[in-house]
Amino acid sequence: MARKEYAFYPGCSSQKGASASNYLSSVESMCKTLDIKMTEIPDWNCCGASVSYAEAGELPRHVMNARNFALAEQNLPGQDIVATCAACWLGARESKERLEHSNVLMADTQEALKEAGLNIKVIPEVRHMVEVLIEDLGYDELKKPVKKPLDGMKFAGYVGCQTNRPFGIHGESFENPMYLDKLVESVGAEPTQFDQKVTCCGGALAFSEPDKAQAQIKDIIEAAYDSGAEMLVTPCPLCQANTEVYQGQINKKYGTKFNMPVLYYSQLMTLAYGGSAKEAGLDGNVIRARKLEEFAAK
Amino acid sequence: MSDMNQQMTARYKNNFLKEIEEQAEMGDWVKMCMQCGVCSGSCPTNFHGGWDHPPQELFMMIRAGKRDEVLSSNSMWQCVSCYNCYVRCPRKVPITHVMHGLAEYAYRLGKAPKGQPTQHLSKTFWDNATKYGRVNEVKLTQSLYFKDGIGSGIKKALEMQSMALGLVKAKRLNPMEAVGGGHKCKDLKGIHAMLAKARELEAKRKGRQPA
Amino acid sequence: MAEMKTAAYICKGCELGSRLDAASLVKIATKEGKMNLVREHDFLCSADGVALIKNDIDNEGVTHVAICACSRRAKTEAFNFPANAVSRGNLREGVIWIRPDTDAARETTQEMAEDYVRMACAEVKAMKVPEGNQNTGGVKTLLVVGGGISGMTAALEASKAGYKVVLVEKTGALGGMTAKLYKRIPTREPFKAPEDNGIADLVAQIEADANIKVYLNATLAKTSGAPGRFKVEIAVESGSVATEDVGAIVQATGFTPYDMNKLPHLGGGQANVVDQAGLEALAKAANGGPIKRADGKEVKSVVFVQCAGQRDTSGEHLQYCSGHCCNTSIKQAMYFKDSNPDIDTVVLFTDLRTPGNGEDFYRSAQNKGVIFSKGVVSNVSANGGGCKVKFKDLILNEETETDADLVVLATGMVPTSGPDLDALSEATRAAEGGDEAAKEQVVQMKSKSVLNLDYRQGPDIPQFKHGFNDSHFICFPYETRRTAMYAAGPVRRPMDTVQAVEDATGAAMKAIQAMENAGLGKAAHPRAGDLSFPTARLEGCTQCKRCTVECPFGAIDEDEKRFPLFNESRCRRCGTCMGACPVRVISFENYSVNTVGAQIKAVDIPDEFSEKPRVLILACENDAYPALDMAGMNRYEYDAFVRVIPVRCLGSVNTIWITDALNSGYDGVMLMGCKHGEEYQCHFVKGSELGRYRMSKVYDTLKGMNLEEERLMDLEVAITDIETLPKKINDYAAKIVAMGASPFKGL
Amino acid sequence: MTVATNQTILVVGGGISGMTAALEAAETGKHVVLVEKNPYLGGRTAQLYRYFPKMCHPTCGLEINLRRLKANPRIQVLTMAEVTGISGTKGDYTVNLKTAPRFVNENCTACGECAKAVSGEIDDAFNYKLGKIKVAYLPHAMAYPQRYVLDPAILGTADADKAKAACKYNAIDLEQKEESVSLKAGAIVWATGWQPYNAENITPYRYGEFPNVITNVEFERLADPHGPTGGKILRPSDGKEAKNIAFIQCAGSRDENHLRHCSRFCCMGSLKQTHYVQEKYGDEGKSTIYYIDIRAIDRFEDFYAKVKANPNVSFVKSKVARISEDKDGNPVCWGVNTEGYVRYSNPHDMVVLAVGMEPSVKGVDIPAEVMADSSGFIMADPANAGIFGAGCATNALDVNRAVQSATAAALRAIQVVNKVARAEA
Repeated sequence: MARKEYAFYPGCSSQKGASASNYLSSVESMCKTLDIKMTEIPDWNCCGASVSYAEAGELPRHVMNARNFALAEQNLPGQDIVATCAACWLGARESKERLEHSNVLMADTQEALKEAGLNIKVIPEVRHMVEVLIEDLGYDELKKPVKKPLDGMKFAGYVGCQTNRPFGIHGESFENPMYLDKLVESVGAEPTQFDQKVTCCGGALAFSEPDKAQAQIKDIIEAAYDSGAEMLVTPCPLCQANTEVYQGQINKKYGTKFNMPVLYYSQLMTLAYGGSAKEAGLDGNVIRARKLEEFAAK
Repeated sequence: MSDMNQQMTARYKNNFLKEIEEQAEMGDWVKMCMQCGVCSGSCPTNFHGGWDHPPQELFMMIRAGKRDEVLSSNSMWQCVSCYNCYVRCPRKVPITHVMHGLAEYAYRLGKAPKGQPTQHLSKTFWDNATKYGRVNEVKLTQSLYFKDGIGSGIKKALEMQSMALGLVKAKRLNPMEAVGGGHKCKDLKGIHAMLAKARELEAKRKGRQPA
Repeated sequence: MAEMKTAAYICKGCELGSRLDAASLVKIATKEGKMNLVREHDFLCSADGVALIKNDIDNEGVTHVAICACSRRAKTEAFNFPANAVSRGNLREGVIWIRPDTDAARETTQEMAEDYVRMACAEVKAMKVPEGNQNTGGVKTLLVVGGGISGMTAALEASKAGYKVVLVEKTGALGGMTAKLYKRIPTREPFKAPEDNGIADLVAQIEADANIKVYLNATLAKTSGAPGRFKVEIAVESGSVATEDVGAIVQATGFTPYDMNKLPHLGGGQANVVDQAGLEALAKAANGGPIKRADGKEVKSVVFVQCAGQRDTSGEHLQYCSGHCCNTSIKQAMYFKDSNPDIDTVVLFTDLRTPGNGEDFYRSAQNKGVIFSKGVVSNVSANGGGCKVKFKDLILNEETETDADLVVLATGMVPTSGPDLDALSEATRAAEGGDEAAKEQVVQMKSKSVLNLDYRQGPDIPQFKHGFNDSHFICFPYETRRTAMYAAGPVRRPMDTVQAVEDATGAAMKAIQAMENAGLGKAAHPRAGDLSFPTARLEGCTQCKRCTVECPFGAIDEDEKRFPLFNESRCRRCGTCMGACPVRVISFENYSVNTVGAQIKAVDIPDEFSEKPRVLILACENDAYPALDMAGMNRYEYDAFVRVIPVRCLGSVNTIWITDALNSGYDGVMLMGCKHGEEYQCHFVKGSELGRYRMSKVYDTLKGMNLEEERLMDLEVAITDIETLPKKINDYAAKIVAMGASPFKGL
Repeated sequence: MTVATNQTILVVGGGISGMTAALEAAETGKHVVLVEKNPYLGGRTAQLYRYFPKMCHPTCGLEINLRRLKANPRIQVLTMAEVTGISGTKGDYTVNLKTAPRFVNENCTACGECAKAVSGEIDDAFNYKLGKIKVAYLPHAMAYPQRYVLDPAILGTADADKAKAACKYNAIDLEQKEESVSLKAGAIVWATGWQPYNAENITPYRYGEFPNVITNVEFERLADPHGPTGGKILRPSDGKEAKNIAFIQCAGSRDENHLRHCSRFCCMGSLKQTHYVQEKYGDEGKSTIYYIDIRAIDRFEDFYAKVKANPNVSFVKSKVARISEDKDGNPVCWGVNTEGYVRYSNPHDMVVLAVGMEPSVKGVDIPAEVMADSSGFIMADPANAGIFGAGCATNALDVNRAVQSATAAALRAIQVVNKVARAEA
């Protein structure tokens, strides 16, 4: 019996072979160490993400999330839903809020769910992995298993938008949340004074309007270098992908020489807990984090 | 599509505010804006190139009944869903959602600017996600590149090649997904039926003829 | 009062003992001060020291006490002997704290202290203990002029406190403007919807109140007398005149809406264009149902034009904002929305002004669908069956227009405050000069009078800005320039009904207080409780009228023999009359030409060879003197050649003090008074201005005496000039030294 | 010893509203007990440099009020005292007070020897902690009672003995303890005033993180010649002269994330403060006011018109979205001028947040008898019986209106005690 159990909602990007597969693997090993049991919601589906707004409309989006609620409630009764992806967390939480707010929406949703042979009694809490770590365990608990502190390594904690707004982590400010820096400290590394920690990476516009998005990504990476960081760390798959994979194109466009690895907090923790490069999913980083790979090899 | 536009024009005559309040998601918040401008100042894309009309201005235009200008505006498609405006609005107007709502409504009416890339992304993403219940990233990427036809598709693909290759090397992009592989939900039938119902109910609630 | 026995007390605490030669101070108090009793004490403000003084008073028959210790502003609880004449020699803040503790400075510092002892002794001997004015009436009935919400509130609140009230209303019914409102701006949470105007309830309360006597269709034909003994002649419709004795007056005569016919470009005067009052009438008629225009058409769209003829910079219309109109338009827009949500209601504004909880009211209106547009209206014209409103939309940055069945102009409030006294006196002068038009104008102006005061200085309360009877003082919002007369409601300052109720209650408070104090012969603000009052030796009076003209509070009339007639209970004890009197026949028991003159004479003037000039400083006791005190507390040094005498006000400074000082060998005189002019600081209104005007005359005298103009220096001082004042003193002293000794020394 | 009966009026709060209520009642012949939690009277107005619209000095009015007070035997003043509970009913209340030790008794002559003797320093609360003061201090030049105060921090330190030794008048009493007093009152005026809204809550403005982002109340102290900078407008970060200053209106007010209400005084306050910039730097001083609506109500419009005519003051109709900090420590205001959609990111030497007014009663456990609205302002409510709000405890008011409100409250209290008197006569 693990000390904590949750209904796991990995989301589309955090699957094998998907764009955040290394997030998934590092989260798995991190949770193993922390004795957190994550049971995947059977047959979960996409949250719809923010960008689907135009095609999806309102109700279909809520219905998609409602299906996950129903499945979780049915198969993992009493467990909070935990998402690792900011968009999944936000999308699901928004739907929960709206459905609980509007009887009309709720009624329609139930009616639609019927088509899939489902229905909702109580919508489970929808949490982000980071909330679980900070609120259910606490920084002290997170420090305990540290075997190999990441001494002297400098990280810019890039929180981004959707893990931070509109809900955010309880007690943190929207403009200057500290939790990521604290997580970095708890694994023995050093957070830098990074003034773009909540700047938007362009989100979905990275696909549709690359120029606008990349202009923002450039500001973020630049500020990270200015802050003396060696690497970027983030809690969000889209932030991770956007800030990592476009550095090459930005270099071409702006003549910069960006080559900054972008990691997930879960990767740092896995390593600090003594995990291997593979367990930490370092092989999943497009811009290889050599320093960490060496560190893991030690 | 456009017959829905006629339908709505007929129903709301010149009362565009009322139209938005009833038809656009969160549209009933538009009237609460007090024109402080904090949303416009909070928008990151606003400071990279700017918008035709920032949120608060769009709200004013709605009140002023500038229907065509609003609906055909490129502005709401600039939203990156960063929620800065949302959390700062002194009137607690859920601006991010209002923007999405306006975009969605303009799109339904067929008034949204043609070939708007984010609009295309929105459709492609949703279709992709709902087809199998989960996103197929390869197919998504492909359909995005080739939206403007083969030629530019290949060009884009080449631009993106290094990046794509990088992802493949990192096992974060699985080419197999392009050919039938890839993640999908088991109960696709249920999902599709459920969504069809949802669309039907929404159309009903908003008094729109189901497309 | 028993015969005078004087005593001086020299304190040695706070280093006075070590810095000064106390023994010689004692000698001076005895020999030169001629005090019957002189004592020194190590710690005079201690229980023991105070007991010593008390004992001398109780058992030694001491009547006059000179306390030579710290400033008169310090240790007031300890040195509190209300039954005795008390002077304070300021040896601490005024001497040792502003002088360096050096051997070089010791001599001059000691001389300074000795002079302050001489002055304290001289002053107290010239003082009498004020016994209070026997000549004031004790009427405690309040007169309230105006039966609107302000007037009725003032009357009821006074009655609740146990006072009788006479309420005079010029129309045939109580209620005023508020009674004409369909509903009023909400007064309490949730501030979301208009409220009942509350008038019926107030009227019922008045009618049921035995303390309140109401005159309807009545105006004031004449108001004579003074606080505590006013006589008012009330002209009633029948033509007969009733007389009432009252002790104080609250003027709550309200406002009239600014005439929208002066705003033709905004459609003023057109059909389908109303002002806010006009809209209230329509709403009252509709009584919750659909609001109809004059022509009977149901209003489906309405535009509210804010600041119509207000906040005007052209000089043609009202310059000010009337404060309530934004909330009022919001309320009126709700009339429409609440009766039918589909009615288009647009409010065009430049700055929406809904202070405090008004913000909730604003939000509520938006929630009800009222549309607010930031825009400047340029023109309203008739258009088919309605109006076309042209305006610049400031947000969308474009000239645009909108149609409406009805346009409501938010015009401002014009106070009903009677004629402007300055204009009136000007016209009167012209009329006396035979100008026929002016004569006509005088009659016309007088006809507008509200109070018809039988005061030498005019029939009404002097106005402040824009015709309002507001106070000039931020800390003292009720102060008018007529004692025991207080303005309340929109006649004092533009305001809505919520504020008017608060305002009227406060005005009633001040009026009640004025009646109570008048009865006791006590002064009103700012010298509240002062029992001293001016008396004149009429046998010496030359009937020059300066006192009657200059009194800032209209306290002095002329009797049938054209002598000044002091109405003590109107007097604020500033001493302006005393300063004005060329023959020096006016004085207060504890403040007179003599109490100050004696101090001036008491100062020891060294001969011209000593190179020790003497500079007299006459300092306003409210601002300059505290500033000097605080300079002392901060140990800022200033020149040892100055001798400071606090005065009630620069207005009380009689030129004789200056000329006497210069005649008797002072080398220079500094006057320290408050700012005058439009933003004046003088709490006696005109005191510092009049004082300065008088001093300008002294310069001629100086010429006559062959003295340099610089021998007299007039300094405008604020209470915050703690750091700069010592510098200015030193600069002046240096100048005097450079100028050389006064030729009048030793004459 | 405080003597009070059920004909006594208790006034809670010794700011300008409380002082006014107390004085108006006492000058009408009533017995008043005035309770203030600070060691001195005057409240927040004593901390202002100038008043709008006259640009006169609050200490001028304070001097008059103090003179009225000194001259009036009917007012008893209790400083460093707070109400802990009220029992009884209209016309017959028993009020419990807690008084904190001043460690200085009435022997004090304010000679200042104790302050000279000690070396320890504490934050200067009077200057909003912008400076330091000795542990033995006179709160400000016009502090009344004119008696020094020892901060509790001095206890057990060498300074305590130094101070005691320095005082020739046995005025220092280190044995003083917190005391509980209970007294009677017929009516109570609640005039506990306001507090500036905590600017740290307005996270986009980074107050508390960026040293050159300050509040309007702090700016008053910077401009005051007797403030921590001797009246020079200097940047907290580097002491550099701040000549280009931004004023951000509605910092916390008119905002459902913070204060729902409009605080009324802040527009005029900032317009006034542009005068300070002009006063210190002439044409070199530049002020920018970022606003939603300028609320220069009634005749204050004249003042607004004058400021608008000043070429060194510019107005931007915009609620600033966020503040960043550039390399030189200049706060940069980001936003959009909504009059025609003009984007800006303007660096300034210093930013002054026009923070709003929060009733002090908020958060404080006020007696159940006192009814407050959802913002914490005391309501005029019949249920308040013999307890009446006055000044900014009842609404967001400027000084002028606060005094008006306090004068009205005095009469309401007098109505109660007069009834008691008539009953007993």
